[in-house]
Amino acid sequence: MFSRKATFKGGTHIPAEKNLTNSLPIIRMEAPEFVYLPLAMHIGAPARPVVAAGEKVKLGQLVAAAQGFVSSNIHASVSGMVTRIEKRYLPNGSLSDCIVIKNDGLDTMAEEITPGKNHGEIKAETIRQLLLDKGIVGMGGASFPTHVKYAPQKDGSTIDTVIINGIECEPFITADHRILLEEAENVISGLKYFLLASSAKKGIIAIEDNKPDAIEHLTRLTRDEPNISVVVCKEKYPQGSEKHLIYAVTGRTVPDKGLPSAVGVIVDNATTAMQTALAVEKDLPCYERVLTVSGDAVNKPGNYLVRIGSLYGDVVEKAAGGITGDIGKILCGGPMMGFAVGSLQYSVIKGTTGLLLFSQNSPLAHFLAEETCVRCGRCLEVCPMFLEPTVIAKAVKRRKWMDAAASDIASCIECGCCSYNCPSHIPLVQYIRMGKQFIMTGGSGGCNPLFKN
Amino acid sequence: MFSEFSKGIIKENPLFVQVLGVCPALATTTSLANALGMGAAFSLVLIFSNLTISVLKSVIPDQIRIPCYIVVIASLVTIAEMLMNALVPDIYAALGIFIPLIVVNCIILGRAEAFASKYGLWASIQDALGMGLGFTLALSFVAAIREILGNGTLLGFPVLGSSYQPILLMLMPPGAFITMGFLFAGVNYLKRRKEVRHG
Amino acid sequence: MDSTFGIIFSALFVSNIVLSQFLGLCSFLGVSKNLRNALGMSAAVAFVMIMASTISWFLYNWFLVPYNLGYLKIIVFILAIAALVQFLEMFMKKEMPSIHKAMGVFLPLITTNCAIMGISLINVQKEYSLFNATVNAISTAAGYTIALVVFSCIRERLEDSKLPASMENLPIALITASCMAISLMGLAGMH
Amino acid sequence: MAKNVFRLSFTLLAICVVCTALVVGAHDYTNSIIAEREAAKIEESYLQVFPQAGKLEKIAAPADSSIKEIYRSAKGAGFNGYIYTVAPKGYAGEITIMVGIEKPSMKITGVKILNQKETPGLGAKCTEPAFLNQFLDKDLHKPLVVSKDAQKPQEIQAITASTITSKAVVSGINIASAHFRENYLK
Amino acid sequence: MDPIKTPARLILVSSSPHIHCGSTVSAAMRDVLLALVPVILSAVWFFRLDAITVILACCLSAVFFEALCQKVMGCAITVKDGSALLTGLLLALCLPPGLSPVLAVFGSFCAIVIGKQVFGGLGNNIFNPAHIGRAILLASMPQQMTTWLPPVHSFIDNITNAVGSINSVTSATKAAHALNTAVNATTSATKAGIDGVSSATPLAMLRMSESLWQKGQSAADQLPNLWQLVLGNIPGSLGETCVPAILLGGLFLIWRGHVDWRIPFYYLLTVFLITGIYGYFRGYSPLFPLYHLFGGGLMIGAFFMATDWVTSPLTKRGRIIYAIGLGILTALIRLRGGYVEGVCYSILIMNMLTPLIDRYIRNTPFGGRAQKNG
Ligand SMILES: Cc1cc2nc3c(=O)[nH]c(=O)nc-3n(C[C@H](O)[C@H](O)[C@H](O)COP(=O)(O)O)c2cc1C
Ligand SMILES: Cc1cc2nc3c(=O)[nH]c(=O)nc-3n(C[C@H](O)[C@H](O)[C@H](O)COP(=O)(O)O)c2cc1C
Ligand SMILES: Cc1cc2nc3c(=O)[nH]c(=O)nc-3n(C[C@H](O)[C@H](O)[C@H](O)COP(=O)(O)O)c2cc1C
Ligand SMILES: Cc1cc2nc3c(=O)[nH]c(=O)nc-3n(C[C@H](O)[C@H](O)[C@H](O)CO)c2cc1C
Ligand code: SF4
Ligand code: SF4
Ligand code: SF4
Ligand code: SF4
Ligand code: FES
Repeated sequence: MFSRKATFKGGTHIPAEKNLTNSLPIIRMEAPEFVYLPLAMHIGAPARPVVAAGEKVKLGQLVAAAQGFVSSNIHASVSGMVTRIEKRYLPNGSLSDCIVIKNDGLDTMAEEITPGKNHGEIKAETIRQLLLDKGIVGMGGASFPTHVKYAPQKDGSTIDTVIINGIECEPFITADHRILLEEAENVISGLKYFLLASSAKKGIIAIEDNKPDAIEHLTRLTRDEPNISVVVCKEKYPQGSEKHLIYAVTGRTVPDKGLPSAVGVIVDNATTAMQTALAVEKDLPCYERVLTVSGDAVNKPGNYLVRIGSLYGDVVEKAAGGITGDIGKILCGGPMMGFAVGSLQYSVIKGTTGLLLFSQNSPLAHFLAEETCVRCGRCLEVCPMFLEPTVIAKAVKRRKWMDAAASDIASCIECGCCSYNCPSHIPLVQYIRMGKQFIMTGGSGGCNPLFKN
Repeated sequence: MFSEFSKGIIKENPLFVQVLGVCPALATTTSLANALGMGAAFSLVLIFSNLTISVLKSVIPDQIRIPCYIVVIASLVTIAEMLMNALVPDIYAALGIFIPLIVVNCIILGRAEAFASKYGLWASIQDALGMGLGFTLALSFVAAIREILGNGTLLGFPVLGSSYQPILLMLMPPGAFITMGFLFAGVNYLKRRKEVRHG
Repeated sequence: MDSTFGIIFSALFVSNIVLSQFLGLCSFLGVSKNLRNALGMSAAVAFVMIMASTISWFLYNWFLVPYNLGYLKIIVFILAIAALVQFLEMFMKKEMPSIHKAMGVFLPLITTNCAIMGISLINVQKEYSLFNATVNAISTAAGYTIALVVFSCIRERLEDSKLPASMENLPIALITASCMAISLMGLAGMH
Repeated sequence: MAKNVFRLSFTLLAICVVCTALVVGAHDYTNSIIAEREAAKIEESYLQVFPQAGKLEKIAAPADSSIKEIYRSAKGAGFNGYIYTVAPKGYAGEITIMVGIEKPSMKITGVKILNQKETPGLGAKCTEPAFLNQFLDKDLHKPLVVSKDAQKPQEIQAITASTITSKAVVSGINIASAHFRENYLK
Repeated sequence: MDPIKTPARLILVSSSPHIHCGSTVSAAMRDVLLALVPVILSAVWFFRLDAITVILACCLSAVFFEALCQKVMGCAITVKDGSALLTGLLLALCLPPGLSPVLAVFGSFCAIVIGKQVFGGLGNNIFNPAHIGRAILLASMPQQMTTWLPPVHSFIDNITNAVGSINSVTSATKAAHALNTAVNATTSATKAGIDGVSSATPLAMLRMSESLWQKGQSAADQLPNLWQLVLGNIPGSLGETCVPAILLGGLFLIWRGHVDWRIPFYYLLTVFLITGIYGYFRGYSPLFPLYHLFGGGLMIGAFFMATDWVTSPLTKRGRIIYAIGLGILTALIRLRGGYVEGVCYSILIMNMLTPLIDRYIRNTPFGGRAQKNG
């Protein structure tokens, strides 16, 4: 163990609020009657459906195939019949085609899934192929297709370190924590496959110091692994952010707008590693995931293993024992980066780490009115990207897009540290997002009615 | 009949409405006497320049009108300067280089260009009188405020009583800026109120 | 008379041409809404001011004084400045089109800029030597630039704030100038 | 074309000539008035600071010193006094002071502030008789000193809250008297 | 099939982050007011009624003018955020004790109206409102603004005297003896009265004694004893004299995260270094820079005024440049300028440069700035 805990500059301390669920073991949720699989649930091109309405599908069967390099396969998460393909909103506000499958309750496994198929000597190419075939995407929230990261580097650079991101810095969320405790072996095997796929020499499992049990457990399990170590990181938000994790753990700085591979590192979420182990060893595609259901409006907060495509309503009802009281806010993901949604009619996707429900009385359900910036500099102090959030926000308000771009608006990781700390309650991240969208859409303002000319 | 005259006083006041001649308005308003002196010199030059240019407008070819105006105005200013030096030496000393600087005053050249070169003699003189009076009144207004607050006097006579504690800053450069700032704010306010009234 | 240091320091700060002598306010108030224009205007003013004050020094001391024609200085100076600006404009358009593009729009404004004329007259009034006159022109131009650059940055920042409606533009600019002048009073009496 | 250029030049020239003529005329008219007044003013100043002045004669002032001008007054056999113009640094720039010194007695006969830029209401009070009259008949064998509470003969009461100005004026006079003692007090 | 019934109230859909640390501007202002309590107490202790009238006049009128301005301009009245009260208080703390309440109210008026409200109120002003108020007062009524009452000091005097004499008895060191004589000298000097009621501030005395030091003489009898200076038993502005009270409040603000330590640290360091080097080359006593550090408004300026959020730069590097600029200006004005004190003007001048600093001193993003990005 390190005597000095790894950390980064900037960032902020946030009450973790994790004890609601961090000691509750993962419980498998009963499969819902319908699943809704959005074809755009990952970053990149939406998948192309390979089934049609009325077709019968089995559990784990490919229902939509990756279109292009940056894209991912999607598999049926229940067995049953495809009823239709319909348009639904994702929590981030985008609209996507969804394959709707009616569960026949049988969970008949698809024939092509043959556990043990890959036993014997496993080659790097096999793993890369499996990452693609089994639809593995980043499960820490970003849903970036994992096979893309492990494809040979275009610039010929080599990877020497793979970091497993077990930080989980968002308050309330404990899914990764439970995975680290209950599926530690799979996380470690996943890491080994990543090392093999990338020919990296060193594997690191990074855990924040608010999970001493996980640190202890993994340290013990990796004691005899010469090239795998556990690194303890200081509890500070957003330690889980890739660039900051790399800095904390290896001391390397990923260049602005660069990828981790530029400094010879790949970062993967702990759940992604576990899922990869399942794909290699059991030939399983990614059709379910663990997510934390928490918040003061949930009857039974906990960590639930849920089929991809389940509706939030089903998750809350079937797994978490329904709600208590009036709901004031529904969050998909954590309170720092997650999306607020207006109903429970959204489906769980591969990147859904948590579902948080808060009552009308919760402070999260209260809107804080924006006041004038008093130039206190808190937002600059805490910005882990060393940006000047207030300067960017003011440029956006004035529609000075060039100024916003010159203030490195594009480097913002939208971690929310700035807004969290602003004494004037200025929704800095919101302005920054608007600005990014405005700049990206070439000045048309995208879908934002406020910025229509 | 006198419309060309009256417009310069309020409606087209050179200082407050057209925002011209700000520099002398700041520099020469430390006392009402100075402001009146400056206003008189300015009006004198303006009247004669408008007069001359209005008379000469048909003689002066268009291509060289600006150099001609400059020569005329510069000569008038020189004459005014010498006359003031001879006749009112104290005010001449207080106004310093702002008398010669009338030559670059935007109002004079502006009136020559915009008015005297287009209109007849009588209208041009009316215009000059109006603008001159308007500018003088504006200067006097600023100067009165500064002299009263900064020295407790008006034209040298005490007006605020002996217990009044003068605000010396008003006589210094920052006081000039503050006074003008608030006066222009007042003008803005009146303008906006008028706009609201008129729909 | 005055020491060189005294001339420089007072032209830069204490007797700043705009904030304390009230010259060149048109351009100061008019071209200060953003830093880019402020820099362009400063460059143009500096250029013309230094050239004009040198030329007028020669005209005055070599031609007017020997023939006892000092009283013609106003006419001579204004014609010299107008001719200079005209000439510069033509010269730059032909020889330095890029600089002309950056500075060109400001040049015509400068003929009627009282700061230029003012410095020529002050040099005469104070009976400066050629050296002191040049030093005075250069430091006055620098003082103008400092004031204009600082002022334009302040005005850029003021764009972010919600000013009282009546204070917008000119009034707040004048009050800001006042606060700047108050601040610079602190440097008075430097020795 | 040529005709046009000719016409342009001619008009400009004509205007210049007429204007110059007017200016010259005005100059001739005002020049004598101004010159007379200036001369009278200077004369008056000299008489104010040194009423006993006889025939005044300008003599060389030391180079690098704040002494600007020295006049000596010839009356009877020798010189009965000197008039100094000094310009020490005050609160806000130079203060130009004219001071008259009587020769045998070494007394100040008068002080006049010719030019100053001190703060109105503060340092500018140095032009007022209340301050300047203190200097009358002061003995200059020793330097004068500024005090906030003047009692001794050599002390000059400072202008309230304007010690800097007061000191400047006194230092100017001291410079003049020191020069006087060293050079003309034989 | 939605199992959730429509909620009684609307579900809040807002942009992330969905939690907030709970800080507010008024809480910060409350902290600063709290931090000023020791300073207020020291002012009241040393100047009694002369302090109370000025503080009350400034605070009440500042709040009144703020409310009045906002009412006249037809915007929400926000005096509850405490910033106007704070401006009034800070203005009072840098005014001379016993200043006529009329002038104090006039100062408040200038601070709130010219310094703050015309710029759009809290957060928008370019210059420190309290210092605008003070600078206008100083320029307008220099006489009243430079009349310093001596503190009511018997109690502290006795203690220092006692400490001094104990020292000289027990250790009988030269230093203690010098200290003792210095104390006596000061008290007698003050009692004799340099001019009537008012007396010179330590910085003014420092200027006067410079000539003595230059001649290599001791200036001890010209200057207040250093302990008295630190404790605040000297003539001066209400809040500037008592160093421990200021430090207590200042460190509290640093600890609470309202003040960036860089500004006071680099400001004080720069003044100390410049005055130290200047004194060294002129052969002054090594105490010279300490007198500059603890005399005058430097301490309260460095911790409470230069650190005003609204008028200081945003970035850390910008703040360091700002603080060093403050130090250079203060030292320059004090050593070579027309005023004996330079804190107020230094802060105003650096306030004026803050937009420029903010424009040119920019943070480089984590990972460096990518070259030539679109
Ligand atoms: C502000 C911020 C915080 C993050 N925190 C975490 C985290 O705690 N755990 C995590 O696995 N990924 C986190 N991420 C995502 C990582 O940057 C990175 O994308 C992820 O670890 C890559 O692994 P994956 O592709 O397997 O998800 C965060 C990202 C950002 C921008
Ligand atoms: C705006 C302003 C103007 C001042 N003008 C003068 C001045 O003209 N002459 C002067 O000696 N001091 C002037 N002072 C300096 C102060 O009054 C200074 O405190 C004083 O000279 C020294 O104090 P004392 O005279 O009470 O000893 C001025 C100060 C300020 C703030
Ligand atoms: C008066 C004072 C002076 C300080 N000086 C320094 C210093 O010179 N260098 C330093 O690294 N930390 C110094 N600190 C410590 C800082 O409080 C803190 O450790 C540091 O600012 C943390 O860095 P950050 O602001 O970048 O997070 C000082 C603290 C105080 C209260
Ligand atoms: C740390 C801190 C220091 C402050 N210092 C001042 C000050 O010196 N003068 C002042 O008028 N207000 C001060 N304020 C209050 C407030 O910021 C000030 O009124 C704003 O400048 C008004 O927009 C301070 C506030 C804080 C939090
Ligand atoms: S931001 Fe949230 S979802 Fe993303 S990694 Fe951190 S804890 Fe997990
Ligand atoms: S934290 Fe808020 S108030 Fe402070 S500088 Fe940033 S935006 Fe302004
Ligand atoms: S600006 Fe972006 S990166 Fe910086 S704190 Fe705010 S959200 Fe995070
Ligand atoms: S031309 Fe000169 S006088 Fe007229 S406003 Fe402009 S700068 Fe001032
Ligand atoms: S993304 Fe469409 S309004 Fe914000």
